[in-house]
Amino acid sequence: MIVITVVLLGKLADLAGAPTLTLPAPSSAPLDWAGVLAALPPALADAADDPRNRVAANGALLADKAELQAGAGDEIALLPPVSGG
Amino acid sequence: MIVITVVLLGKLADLAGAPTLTLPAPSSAPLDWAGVLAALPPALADAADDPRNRVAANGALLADKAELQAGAGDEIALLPPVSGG
Amino acid sequence: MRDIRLLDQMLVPGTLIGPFAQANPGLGGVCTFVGEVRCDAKEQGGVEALELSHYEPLTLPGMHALADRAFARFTLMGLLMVHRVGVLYPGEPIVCVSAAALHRRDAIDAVDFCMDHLKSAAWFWKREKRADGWHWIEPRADDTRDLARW
Amino acid sequence: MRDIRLLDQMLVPGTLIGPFAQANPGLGGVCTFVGEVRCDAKEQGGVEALELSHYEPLTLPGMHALADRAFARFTLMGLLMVHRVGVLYPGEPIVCVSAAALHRRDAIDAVDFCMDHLKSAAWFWKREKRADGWHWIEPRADDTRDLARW
Repeated sequence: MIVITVVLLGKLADLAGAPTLTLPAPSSAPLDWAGVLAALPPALADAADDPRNRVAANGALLADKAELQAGAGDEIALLPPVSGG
Repeated sequence: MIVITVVLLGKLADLAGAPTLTLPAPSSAPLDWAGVLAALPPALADAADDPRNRVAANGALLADKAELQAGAGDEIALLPPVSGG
Repeated sequence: MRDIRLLDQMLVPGTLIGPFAQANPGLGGVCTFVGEVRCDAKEQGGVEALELSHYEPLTLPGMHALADRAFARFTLMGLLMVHRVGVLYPGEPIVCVSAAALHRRDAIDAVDFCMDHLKSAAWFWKREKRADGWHWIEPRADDTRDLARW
Repeated sequence: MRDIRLLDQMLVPGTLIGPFAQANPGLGGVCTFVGEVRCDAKEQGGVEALELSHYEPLTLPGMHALADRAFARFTLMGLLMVHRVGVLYPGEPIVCVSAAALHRRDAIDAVDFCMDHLKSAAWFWKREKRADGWHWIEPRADDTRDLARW
């Protein structure tokens, strides 16, 4: 696989118009959080940058978005705060 | 009716060998708590005198057994503490 | 919807809970507690049967008074409180309390409150049949502790 | 007996609760909470539908981790935790949590604990359809208050 899959949850999926996006995997260094934001459409990148959002890489929550190092075949999930009820 | 009905609950019914007893209604002054105890078989009177027991007259709990004034047709219930569980 | 009952036949929670939820349209949550007769560990002498006696003029009014307190204290749409009397066997349901409310906290707290108070509000005398015969069950310290929570 | 599930079809509590109680022989009590989709007051714009989305790799493991905590904290015989996903309509059950235990307090507290923590332990995103379209539901202050109880 030469892509990174970005899974969008909640209102981020609405903004993107789709539940997933694919980004081309970088050929050299892995993609970090700034790199993901830069690769997203501007309106979606703005919303994704909300500090309340969490990020998971391959199903595991990251304690800090700065840890993100994504390569080909990885799945990144962008998780807005969960809803009250 | 010329009797007072005594309803026995819990272990008092066991001791009495029956769920109810009848006492002759006094012809003069109404029966008070001491009068009821005196009219019961001794072993049952001993058990009934446990201060944890409550007394109801005609379905109403008495705050104090000293209030008891029973006459012909009245129903007195002797209520041991209710069970845990 | 208020349904407060003493039952001298088998208590089947499924036949009570579904209709109760149906009878409270618009509810947000229903909490239900069902208590069953336990068969205690063999070492303690297994319970073969449990008999509950009640005093009609006090027991049911006591349950109604408890229901009044629950309705006054919590924001409830409905309350079901059904208690068995008579002889029961291990595994049989003995009590079912269900509360329907717009909000979860009211439903859960009302059931908790009713269960903690049921034994002191309603007069039941219980005896257990073990291998060596029938034994009256005495009041427990736990019950007082549960009441001190409210 | 442990039964933790996400369900994308109609949740029928009666079909879950009976078998769950049966699967825990010797229990003393079962507490069950069923939450339903509320139809809010007309003035607020009635809810026509609710959609729950989840993220498979996090949501179910979150429910299992919560079940682990409940088993560690309370003395339980069984725990059932079933949550709907997908589109639901007002009056439909959205969550069913049931705990079986030897003692009443464990069963009631475990259900209360699971319900308070479910929203933070399992990841669900909800949106409501009202007359003017779909609206995402934001986190609420109440949820934090409920968690502070434990």
